[in-house]
Amino acid sequence: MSINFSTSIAGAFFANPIFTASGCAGSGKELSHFFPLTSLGAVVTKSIMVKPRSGRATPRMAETPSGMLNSIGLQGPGIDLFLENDIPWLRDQGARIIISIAGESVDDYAVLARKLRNVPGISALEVNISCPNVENRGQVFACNPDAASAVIAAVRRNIGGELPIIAKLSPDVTDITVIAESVINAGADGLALINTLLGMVIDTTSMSPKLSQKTGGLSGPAIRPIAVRAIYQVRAAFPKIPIVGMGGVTNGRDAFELVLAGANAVSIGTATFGNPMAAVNIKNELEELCQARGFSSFADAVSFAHRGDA
Amino acid sequence: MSINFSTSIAGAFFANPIFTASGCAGSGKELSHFFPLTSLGAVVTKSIMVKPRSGRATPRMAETPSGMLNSIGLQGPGIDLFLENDIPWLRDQGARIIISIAGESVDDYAVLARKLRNVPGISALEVNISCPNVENRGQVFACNPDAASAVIAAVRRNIGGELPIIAKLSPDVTDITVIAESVINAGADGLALINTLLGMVIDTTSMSPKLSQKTGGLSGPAIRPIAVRAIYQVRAAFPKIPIVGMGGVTNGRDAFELVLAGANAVSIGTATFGNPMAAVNIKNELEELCQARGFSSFADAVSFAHRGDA
Amino acid sequence: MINSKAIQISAEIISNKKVGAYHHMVFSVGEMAASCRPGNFVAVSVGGASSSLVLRRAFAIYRASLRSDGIGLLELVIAPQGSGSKWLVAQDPGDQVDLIAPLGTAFGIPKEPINALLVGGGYGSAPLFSLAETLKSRGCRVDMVLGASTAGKIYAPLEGKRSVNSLTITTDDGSAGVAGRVSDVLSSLIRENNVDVIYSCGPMAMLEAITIISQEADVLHQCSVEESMACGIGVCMTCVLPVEGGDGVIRMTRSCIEGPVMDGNKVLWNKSREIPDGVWGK
Amino acid sequence: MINSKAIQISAEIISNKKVGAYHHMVFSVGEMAASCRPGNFVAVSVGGASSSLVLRRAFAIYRASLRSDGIGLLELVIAPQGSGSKWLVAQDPGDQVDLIAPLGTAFGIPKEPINALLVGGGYGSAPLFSLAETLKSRGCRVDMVLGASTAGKIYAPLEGKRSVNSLTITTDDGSAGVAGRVSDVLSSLIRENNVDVIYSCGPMAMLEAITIISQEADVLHQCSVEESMACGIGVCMTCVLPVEGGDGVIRMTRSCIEGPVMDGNKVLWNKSREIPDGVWGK
Ligand SMILES: Cc1cc2nc3c(=O)[nH]c(=O)nc-3n(C[C@H](O)[C@H](O)[C@H](O)COP(=O)(O)OP(=O)(O)OC[C@H]3O[C@@H](n4cnc5c(N)ncnc54)[C@H](O)[C@@H]3O)c2cc1C
Ligand SMILES: Cc1cc2nc3c(=O)[nH]c(=O)nc-3n(C[C@H](O)[C@H](O)[C@H](O)COP(=O)(O)OP(=O)(O)OC[C@H]3O[C@@H](n4cnc5c(N)ncnc54)[C@H](O)[C@@H]3O)c2cc1C
Ligand SMILES: Cc1cc2nc3c(=O)[nH]c(=O)nc-3n(C[C@H](O)[C@H](O)[C@H](O)COP(=O)(O)O)c2cc1C
Ligand SMILES: Cc1cc2nc3c(=O)[nH]c(=O)nc-3n(C[C@H](O)[C@H](O)[C@H](O)COP(=O)(O)O)c2cc1C
Ligand code: FES
Ligand code: FES
Repeated sequence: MSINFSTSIAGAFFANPIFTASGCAGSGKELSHFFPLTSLGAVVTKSIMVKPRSGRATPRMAETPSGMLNSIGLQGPGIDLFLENDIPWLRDQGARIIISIAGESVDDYAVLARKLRNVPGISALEVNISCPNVENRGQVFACNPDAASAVIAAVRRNIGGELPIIAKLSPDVTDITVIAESVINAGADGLALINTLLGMVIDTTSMSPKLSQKTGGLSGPAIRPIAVRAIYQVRAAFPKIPIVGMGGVTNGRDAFELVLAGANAVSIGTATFGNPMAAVNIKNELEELCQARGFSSFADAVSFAHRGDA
Repeated sequence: MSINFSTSIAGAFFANPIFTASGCAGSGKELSHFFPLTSLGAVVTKSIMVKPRSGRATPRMAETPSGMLNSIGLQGPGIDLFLENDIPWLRDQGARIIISIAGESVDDYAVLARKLRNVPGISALEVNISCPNVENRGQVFACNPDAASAVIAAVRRNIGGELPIIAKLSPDVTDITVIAESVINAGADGLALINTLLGMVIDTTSMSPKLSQKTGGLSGPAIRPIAVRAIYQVRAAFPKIPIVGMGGVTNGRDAFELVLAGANAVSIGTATFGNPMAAVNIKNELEELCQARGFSSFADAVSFAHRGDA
Repeated sequence: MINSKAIQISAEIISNKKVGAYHHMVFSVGEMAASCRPGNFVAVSVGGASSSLVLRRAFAIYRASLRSDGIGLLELVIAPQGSGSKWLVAQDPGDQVDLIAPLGTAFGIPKEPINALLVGGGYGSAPLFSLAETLKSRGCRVDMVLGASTAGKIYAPLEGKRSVNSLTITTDDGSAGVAGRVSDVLSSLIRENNVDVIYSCGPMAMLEAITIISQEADVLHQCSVEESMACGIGVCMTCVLPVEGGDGVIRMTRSCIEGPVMDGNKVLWNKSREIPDGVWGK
Repeated sequence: MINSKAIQISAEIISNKKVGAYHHMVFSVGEMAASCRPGNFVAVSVGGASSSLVLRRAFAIYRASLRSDGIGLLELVIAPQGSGSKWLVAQDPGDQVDLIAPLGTAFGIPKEPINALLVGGGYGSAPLFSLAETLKSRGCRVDMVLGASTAGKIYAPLEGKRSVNSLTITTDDGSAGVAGRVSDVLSSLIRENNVDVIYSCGPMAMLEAITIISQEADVLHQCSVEESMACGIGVCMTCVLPVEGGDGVIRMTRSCIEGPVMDGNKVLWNKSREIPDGVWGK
């Protein structure tokens, strides 16, 4: 028995529901050494900013129990070089592309949206709003419903056309459904859940924070219960909104867990660092698992854990 | 070379800085089978409520990567039986006692404080405010600065005397320093950081949430980077406030990490489930580590990772 | 209170053999072996030094014996299920494992010779063979029923079979013994053998079914229950189930301390993921 | 781009021997052994099935050889430090380990016979012996300096010593060779042996010190750097350091892709936990 394993996010179609997670696969070049990028539903590129960016000083990472902290600081070439080099290459691979953008001000996001509005071959835009807002004492956009919706509204206004906008939310908030509501009202077509949690590791030899920036983002299996909870809560509050789930998925079982909670697609981040084949393996395992549980269509498995809810 | 390993929390003295974490050692009876309770700095008892409480239906727990979810639901005998049975027994052991209280309304906390005001042999009160407030659509007290401070103010008013009040905060908030500030202003003498994070596990066989209550609290090593970050942030904001740190501590190194971040004492929770001797082992390892790093007094190690901060 | 004999030790694995769907593992535990009673369990630390598994795993003691030369052996029968049990059965003789035992309550042993019926489901047969030996040594008649989904999941070693008067096997798929469930054969066995007490161990649904039959037949029923346990030593409150106490009050009761062996008639078999009405503190 | 020969395989451990402070481990890797060059590294998955360790560990290839019978062996020298390396050295022959190799850049091998000075700190000597053999086979003069805190941390196997013209050892505590650091003996060795190129591998502080000496002496300096790596394959951006590119622009450069072997003179040795001024995108 075969299964309809495709998924769609706000009208964008993907042959299967497994994506890379932004920042965990670069622009796909290195992973393409291990498998054809067309075997994944989409490549979500590393969040790109308006200008070239050096990122943070090292150490940028620390391993933690079943997870890791990172403070890469959005190192990247800036949107112009990115559109010149990375996107044509990705298109040549035949990969489905979701571009992730990040900014330090609402205006940055508007500029990025305008640069992207006529770029062909893009399936969706992921808007990483887990960035410090330089215009508001560095408070992360995603932690404030007004700042979050201002970003999404600016992107909406400037992107034009049909390109679905996926707002990527931070779990570091008191009530994630409040942020979800604000970005949906501002025009987000879908949500990406979850970005990393703010954490810290102190090196007990140097007796100082291990990362040069002190804090970093916690990812990996350790945070999976938080991701499942966030997806489940948001799905319960918004039965129809497309959700790209992520957070600690390392195998097909984990991906299935996020799908049952409400994810229409699942992005693979940290797991790729442990195993370059992770995303492809997960795709195969998830397909088998959906079949084994009797689903003839992937879409039927999405949010299945909510059946019978009031 | 020996070290002064004692600590004090708002005037209450403890022979060493390792405590049990509330809800992870009952009232100490079972652990006393493995070691004398006097070898720990204090026993923090399971949060007690006004009335007897059955807790939640099973399954109440799920193991997660480097952690676990629990939804015990504060099962307990209620304050009267607790004061009749558990406290005298603990006093007989010669243990230092910190009583944790929990309520469903501000009034519950006030009642508990009055019942405790003249109980002898208690070193401090830990106020667990990570409970749903039945008077406010079940929103957790600790997630709202006003609700949190209302609880602490009520306890302050009703407890009388010198008993230090330690407010136990939830990490499930946008900015934990805001909650810290509100409870300090309301009269908290110290803070306990952190309670569990809200998480969920979905059983991929039954395709339903694994816990009967759907969500549960995430604890264990997985959350240690969150605990370190929360303690570090609150310590940076409030250089003098006594902090009881907890979250994923399994060995002396982990405890030392929380101490460097700003903890004046460290509570051991989930680690005890894996090893009944955990707290005692951690105490010994932490003492050795403080000595190895050249500290002659435990107090000098507290917040050491902040040295040189502006 | 916690089993007064419980100690925590690092035990060497003496042998590890695959038997059907299970692994029979033997640990060297010294004098502690002498304090284990049929029905007690052990809590084993799993996963090794850099493991992501933070909780102990509970296993019924299959057999424990202190030899005259001072060597104490503790035997377990383990079904590889999730990551913890799979890790355990992958350990080799010579490796060390941290375990706490004996834990929990034991099966009550009658002073008089009685007729006992022992009922086990799957690896639930593990504690029943040492129980059978003890009962036999007290002059009891011991009949046994073992059930499983399929033949490979019946754990009934030869030496075990010798210690019972009769052994009935049931399998859901009919691949061995009677096709069906243990509960299908119980009533007739109770009648034929004049059973006074049923001792049981297995999945909760089986224990519930046996409770109903034992109540109808008016025989005693001691069962070893199996709730998810995080600590095994009474401090976490995860392993509870509603049990009627001596005072008639129904409490959410820790199965690691007041169990795993309990009076089946006192348990409110609640599979509805709810706290039943009438429970203290609901 | 990623080393074009890199493959991911499950490799069997052939041997594992403790040598001083280190473990010398041999893996069966088949034909891949033929594509490993001195300076390349492997990324090893550690901790096993239920591990809490999510990232690979990087180790320099000590030696790799494809035998005529088709058996390919890859050798590593491993210092047990944290949980990952300790897990690895605790594995036994016959166990399987998931590894990706060859990764990263290799030491540049000159076409002409030159005078080379190889400098290693601690386990940093690992890639230098196969490099020495290659250089010797090209007719180069090869001198070697190995330094460590103490004698037990000098890794210099007998067969390795044979492949160099001279071997100088330094230890901080003077327990073997010259008391002091490798940098203390470099200048005179450069002069005496008319050194054209320095090849180095070791702690970052040592590489920085060598860079200064090499610049003063005006000799080339190829060094293998060691930044914390989360993925080893170029996708995480954790392993960067500021390096001047061919276009004169200083970029935060991935040491797993454009390293670990780099031109020492192009690296901005920045130990101040800051992005140096002048870095692109600062
Ligand atoms: C008193 C008692 C006696 C038992 N005796 C035996 C025995 O003799 N032989 C045997 O093979 N098994 C026995 N079990 C079941 C055994 O504990 C579980 O199979 C084992 O814990 C599963 O762990 P895992 O890591 O393989 O599975 P996972 O699913 O990864 O375990 C995850 C968590 O859930 C808990 N858990 C999962 N399944 C069970 C279960 N069935 N019962 C209790 N906790 C569970 C685990 O302890 C762990 O904390 C017994 C259980 C109890 C409570
Ligand atoms: C290119 C390269 C070549 C290396 N060659 C060797 C070698 O031949 N022999 C050898 O013994 N070691 C070598 N190392 C160092 C080795 O990678 C670390 O000792 C090892 O990763 C430590 O892992 P752990 O789990 O024991 O320590 P932990 O401290 O538990 O590791 C935690 C995390 O930090 C990273 N990390 C810690 N220390 C280092 C380090 N020194 N360098 C890079 N990452 C680190 C780990 O990879 C892991 O992700 C090399 C490192 C690099 C980058
Ligand atoms: C090294 C690293 C870099 C990341 N960079 C980005 C990024 O540029 N943009 C973004 O939206 N998320 C970024 N993330 C977050 C991931 O996309 C993902 O949301 C998170 O890691 C949780 O998934 P995981 O547990 O599978 O890694 C990064 C994560 C890691 C570990
Ligand atoms: C089973 C369980 C029960 C708990 N019960 C309580 C409680 O009653 N009151 C409370 O304040 N915290 C309770 N906690 C939270 C712990 O005290 C502690 O804050 C948290 O588990 C983090 O520490 P740990 O990672 O060391 O377990 C409980 C935690 C667990 C795992
Ligand atoms: S398993 Fe922890 S109380 Fe029973
Ligand atoms: S280690 Fe990941 S990019 Fe170099």
